Amino acid sequence: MTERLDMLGIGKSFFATRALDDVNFSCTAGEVHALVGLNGAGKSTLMKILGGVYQRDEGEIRINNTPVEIAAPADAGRHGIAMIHQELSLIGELTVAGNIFLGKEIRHKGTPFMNKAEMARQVRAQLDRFGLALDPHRPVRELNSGEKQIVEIIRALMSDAWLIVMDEPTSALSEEDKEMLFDFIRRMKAEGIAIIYISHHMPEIFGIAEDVTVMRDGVIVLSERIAETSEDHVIKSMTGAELDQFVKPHKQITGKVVLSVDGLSSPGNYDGVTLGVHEGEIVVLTGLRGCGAPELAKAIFGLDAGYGGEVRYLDKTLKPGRGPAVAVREGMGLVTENRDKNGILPPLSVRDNIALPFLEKTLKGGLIDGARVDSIVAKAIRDTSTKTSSPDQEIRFLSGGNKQKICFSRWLDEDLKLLILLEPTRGIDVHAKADIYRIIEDLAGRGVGILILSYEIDEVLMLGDRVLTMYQGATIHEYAYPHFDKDRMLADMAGAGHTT
Amino acid sequence: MTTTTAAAPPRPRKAMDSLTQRYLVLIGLIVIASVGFSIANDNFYSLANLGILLRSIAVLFLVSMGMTFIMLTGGIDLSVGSNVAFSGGVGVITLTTTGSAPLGFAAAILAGMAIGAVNGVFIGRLRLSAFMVSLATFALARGLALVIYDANSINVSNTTFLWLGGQSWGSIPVVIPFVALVFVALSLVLYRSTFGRDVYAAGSNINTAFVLGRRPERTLVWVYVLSGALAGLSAIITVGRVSSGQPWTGLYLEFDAITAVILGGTSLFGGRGRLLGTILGVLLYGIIINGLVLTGTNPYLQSLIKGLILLGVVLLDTLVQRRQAQ
Amino acid sequence: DDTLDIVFINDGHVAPYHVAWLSGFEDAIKAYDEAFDDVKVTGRWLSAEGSLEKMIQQTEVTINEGPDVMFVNAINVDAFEPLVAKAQEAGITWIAVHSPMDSADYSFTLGDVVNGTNQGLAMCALSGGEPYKVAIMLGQAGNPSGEARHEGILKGIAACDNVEVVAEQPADWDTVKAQSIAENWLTQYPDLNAISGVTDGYMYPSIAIAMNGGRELDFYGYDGDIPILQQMTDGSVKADILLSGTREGWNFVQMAYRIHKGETPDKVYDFFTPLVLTEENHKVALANGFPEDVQVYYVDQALDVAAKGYLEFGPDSVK
Amino acid sequence: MPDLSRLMREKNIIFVTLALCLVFYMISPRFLSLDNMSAISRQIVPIGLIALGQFFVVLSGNIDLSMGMGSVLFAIVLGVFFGMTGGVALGIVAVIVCSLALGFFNGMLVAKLKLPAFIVTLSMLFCAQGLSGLIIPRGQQIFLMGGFFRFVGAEKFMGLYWSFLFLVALFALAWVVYNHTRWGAAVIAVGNSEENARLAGVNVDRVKIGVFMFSALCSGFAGIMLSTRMGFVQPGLDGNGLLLDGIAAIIIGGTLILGGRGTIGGAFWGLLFIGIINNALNLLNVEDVWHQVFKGAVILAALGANWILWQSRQVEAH
Ligand SMILES: Nc1ncnc2c1ncn2[C@@H]1O[C@H](COP(=O)(O)OP(=O)(O)OP(=O)(O)O)[C@@H](O)[C@H]1O
Ligand SMILES: Nc1ncnc2c1ncn2[C@@H]1O[C@H](COP(=O)(O)OP(=O)(O)OP(=O)(O)O)[C@@H](O)[C@H]1O
Ligand SMILES: [Mg+2]
Ligand SMILES: [Mg+2]
Repeated sequence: MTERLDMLGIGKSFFATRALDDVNFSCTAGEVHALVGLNGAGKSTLMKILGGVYQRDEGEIRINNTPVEIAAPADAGRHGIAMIHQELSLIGELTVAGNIFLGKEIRHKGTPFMNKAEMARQVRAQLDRFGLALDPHRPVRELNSGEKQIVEIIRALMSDAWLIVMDEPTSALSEEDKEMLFDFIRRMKAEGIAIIYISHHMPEIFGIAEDVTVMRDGVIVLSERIAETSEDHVIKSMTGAELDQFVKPHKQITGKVVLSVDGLSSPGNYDGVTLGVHEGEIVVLTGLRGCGAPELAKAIFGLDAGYGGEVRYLDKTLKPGRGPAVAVREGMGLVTENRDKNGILPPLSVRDNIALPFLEKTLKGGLIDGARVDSIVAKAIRDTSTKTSSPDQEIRFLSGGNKQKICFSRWLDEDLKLLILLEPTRGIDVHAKADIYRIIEDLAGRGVGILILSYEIDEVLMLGDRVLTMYQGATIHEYAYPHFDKDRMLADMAGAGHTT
Repeated sequence: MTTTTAAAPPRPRKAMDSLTQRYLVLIGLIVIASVGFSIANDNFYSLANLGILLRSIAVLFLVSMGMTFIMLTGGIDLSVGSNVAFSGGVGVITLTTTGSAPLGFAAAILAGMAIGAVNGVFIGRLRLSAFMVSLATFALARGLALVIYDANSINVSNTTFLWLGGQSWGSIPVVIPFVALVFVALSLVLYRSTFGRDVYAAGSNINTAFVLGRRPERTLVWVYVLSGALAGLSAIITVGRVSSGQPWTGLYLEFDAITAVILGGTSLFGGRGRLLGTILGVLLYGIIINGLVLTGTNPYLQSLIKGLILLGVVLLDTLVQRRQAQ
Repeated sequence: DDTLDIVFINDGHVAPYHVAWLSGFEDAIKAYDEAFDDVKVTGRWLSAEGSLEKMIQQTEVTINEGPDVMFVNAINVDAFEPLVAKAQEAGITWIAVHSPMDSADYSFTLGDVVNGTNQGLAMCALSGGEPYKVAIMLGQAGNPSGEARHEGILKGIAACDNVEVVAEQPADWDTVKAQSIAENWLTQYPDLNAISGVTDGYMYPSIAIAMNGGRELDFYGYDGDIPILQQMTDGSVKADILLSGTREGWNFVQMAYRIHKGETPDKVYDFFTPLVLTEENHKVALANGFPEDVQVYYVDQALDVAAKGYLEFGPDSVK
Repeated sequence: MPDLSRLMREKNIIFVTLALCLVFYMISPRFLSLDNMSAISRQIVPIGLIALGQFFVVLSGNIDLSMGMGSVLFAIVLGVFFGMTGGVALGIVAVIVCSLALGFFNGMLVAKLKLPAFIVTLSMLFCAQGLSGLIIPRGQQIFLMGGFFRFVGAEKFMGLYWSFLFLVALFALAWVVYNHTRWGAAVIAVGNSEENARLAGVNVDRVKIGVFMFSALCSGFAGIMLSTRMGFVQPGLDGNGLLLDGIAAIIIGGTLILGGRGTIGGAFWGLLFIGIINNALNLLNVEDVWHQVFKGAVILAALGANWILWQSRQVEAH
């Protein structure tokens, strides 16, 4: 018998927010069911209800037509449901094997003692099956984010689940690892496992899914066989309107050099990198995950002390190890790739989150001029069309896309000369993406130099005035608009253009 | 709700809301406690007794305000009580050797700041656990106090030095308006200076503060130095109050300060809280301790009551908030 | 109606001595109130739990309340000078406890140096002339009572040559600390003969440690705690000083009552605190040159007085 | 060579402790005498029990400030029952029941009502302090005589005190539980990330209630050990001193105060470190006023040394 899940009439509210309203969702074993929608549409909430993280307010969950109660994550596991959550959910201090078996450890027969050897053996067997070289005894805190994602996936695989939910599993994966993931998925399908797949990337969805369900503002607006629909139709259902496509205005780069980097090297990260950013120019660094580009960008900002080579910024040489305070004072800005780790100040208001870097400029008689801060903050919120009920709103209650906009809006100050953006649209829906592209372009139009790190080739092509491809810490080629060659870029990133 | 933008964020539960609520609870309790004690003892509302009450908690006010800054950064300072003894010792020794009250004041405050700086450097720069570091300086400062006093008290008769802690205008001790002044100054620092915003930022997410160029490691150092300076001020007040320097002053003062700050609604995890809450927390705490003393309550029963009140206020607050959330 | 309101502000309520003291005080208040119909005797005690600030606050509040008599066992007398003046202004009789104060109306003292000397002399007299190693456990550094007792003990010991002080450590009036110190001494000095202490609180753990370690040691206590007195007859406690908490508590009320009735005690009222020995040991001691004029109570008498604090003061103390 | 340096880094507390022993030995050879070693072994028992209980609480990302005063309270509970019945069995049962109840109460407030452990246990500290003075009639001391107290407090087995053997056995048991049962992994997981532990199916509430019940039980044991050592109980014992020494021991032993990381072995060495300092201060006749200075300075130095070694391990600070 093929297993089957039905979620019927599901409703859920957080305070006054109606996150889900009368949602009906089904899937069957052996198929991939894609779930899509803009940021905050309710995808994760629906899945968290399935996973026992949240409790539904209304509705019913049935497995094989039998109503079930899922009161805690452990219950979901008992019903054969495994989850890969949007945020990594591993325990850094436990080993790979310890994480995979957490909560369901194998014991020596008849004793309370864990059989670590057996658990490690089983994990290694799984890893071998997919040709992965990971040591089951390594603590997870030592792994990079791609490896961690793989551990999550292996954990789901090894859980004997018939249904695996994957909430944006590719957001931390390199191209290679993505291919591997799709390979997993295809094998799992063949083994009769059902997969619910959440992603903002249409090509992925149209590549592996059989069904697609589109959510908007907590309701289902479309549910169809992939074969019977189109990318355009899906996007249109997500936004509820035609997406006004972002079109990059192209311009002459005539300004002075803001940043020039010469022979920058840091062993194991990047090696002999030379690049320059002009006023008003958007320079994009791209490559595969692990290519060294984020480390390079952080070193320029002052977050990395141990590098060789020279960083010249506005005719000054910046010394290594100076810390970001100098950069900020000199008109540099940075949007990090990990909002929650070092992008936001959770208990503070939207106002405090935006105003922090430029407080010194609002001083009047040594004290902060509240009215001045308010007007700057109001303008920043307006310019980025951030959705917040008020500047007093605590930032942690905002959706991911809006948090990301706040991370941008702090830098809109007129003294900004150089903005460094790491994966600016990671986990951002198509709509917010267009907003963010527009903000970037506005800034460049004002003469701000912009250095972007992006792993998404389409974004790279759309945004860049100049593109640098990187492979294993070295820059491979430089491309200037309009001479972009997507295939060659991809080849560069994969190391094909690399000699030695 | 427009269809072209992301779903609106959930209804705001503003920081001020939950904090204001806490303040109302505190004010309510302060009123209840006052009425209760004045029924139990008609002396409670005499002006003299209010003066005694306020003077007796003046030091707690100062130390708790410093502790508020520290707890806003997510830290803790167990060394303040010992520091009051230590910096008082340095001040008194300086006074007795030089005969100059201003030098004595300066020495006390600088000594307090020195212990604060040790805390600050270990906690802010070396990123060591605040609990552990200040536990070490808790012992260290008390030990140094004993060493410099040679475990004996030193009599002080310099009237200038004693003025702040000892003088009264009628029933109003001088120290009360002084504490009010410090409160206003610290409020300006906390709410209207960049340093104040940095305190909140460091406690909210130190990584973000660092990336935004705010030098949180420096902020932390200064926060502990500030707490040390307030301990130095408290030492001066204490010396004035007891007209002598004492090696054992400030014993377990840190526990009282932490309790008062927690009562005032400041989060232990940083980034959330206000000075006003601390003032209310100290008041409630002070009234209860004073009232229990007046009614001659068994000291063990006092401890029990203290514990129950701390738990009760926090519990009440949680339940009220939970009720509201539904 | 004639009323006598007495407040006793003490520095703590932690040691067994404190407990006995305060309960003796409470019992006496009740007994005096019942015994004398013409005066309504009331009283209460406060404990500062070792905190000077707290004690000052308690004193201020108490002055504000206006009792007739205040007994204040000041943690530090200097700190209380301004308050004495305030109390007297309010017409309150201030009796400084243990550490005398010039400004106070009366001071209630224990003769700590003399008592300590007696303890030291007893050590000399009972040591048997052989080399005799003793370790002394002190109070909290800087505490006047502790220092006076310490001074006295050394003075007494100085009377003979065979008694050698091998170690001195303050235990801060803390029994747990006392335990560790005793333990260390026993390992450090395998030939230790005696432990002397400035409070009986130190004797309990020291005796327990020695007993558990199978060591035969002599103990010299101070306080007259009943359980320690009980260990004198055939136990290892050789001498004790009969302060006795209950007895002292009773004495406070008696003193206040007498003052109330118009008597004027000495400005410095020295509490009568005899040395306690067994009769047998007293004889041995006298034979070894122990001064005749030192007042000694034998154990039974001491126990009696300690249990019923008023006994020795005659019918006048309570009808 | 690289192995040695790694050992130096990861097990630095062992080296610091041994170095300290050497210094004390050079000052006073008696320090390393068998007698003194066995005295230390006995003195560390109550601190060790507090440290062990605290270890799991801290590992789970919480703290139990009520352990010190709790142990004083439980010593008195034992005393009160002894005074009433003249026997120990009922007293020990009462201590175990009361301590588990206190732990359960702490755990419930932390796990179910989501109150910060610091606040809950701080109030319980005050409550325990109060109760310890209130349940004993008129606050007097109670003497504990008899075979049990003598046996646990003073008898040796193969040259080691029974109380120390009990401590070692409890540490060994804890090591097995920590490293070889699901419970250990679950506590680490909760301390690392409560949310992630819950997602992995760990019953977070049960873990929290469990660690608090264990810590309270340990403070019950510590109370029993205190009473056997002293031969009497009284309120007003310095429970907070015990608590702070216990916390210092595990932190010096490398337990992360924020939770999620720590080893039983480290906690044990940290305990030895604290025990040795306490002992040496008395043994070496250090003048009293310098005790606290010395203790504070040594702890700061140990923290600093830890930092230097830890720093060399850090690749990227932010
Ligand atoms: N724990 C929560 N408390 C309050 N509001 C919440 C909570 N979780 C989700 N929400 C709100 O519910 C709505 C749906 O959020 P959800 O996380 O399900 O969106 P999503 O579709 O997964 O978005 P994304 O693509 O950004 O991950 C949003 O408005 C969000 O702000
Ligand atoms: N299968 C597993 N499940 C849960 N936790 C694990 C597992 N394997 C290891 N761990 C955890 O990871 C850490 C290191 O594991 P490892 O097995 O190397 O420990 P170990 O101390 O070397 O074990 P042992 O001493 O028994 O050989 C331990 O703290 C353990 O709790
Ligand atoms: Mg989501
Ligand atoms: Mg005294």
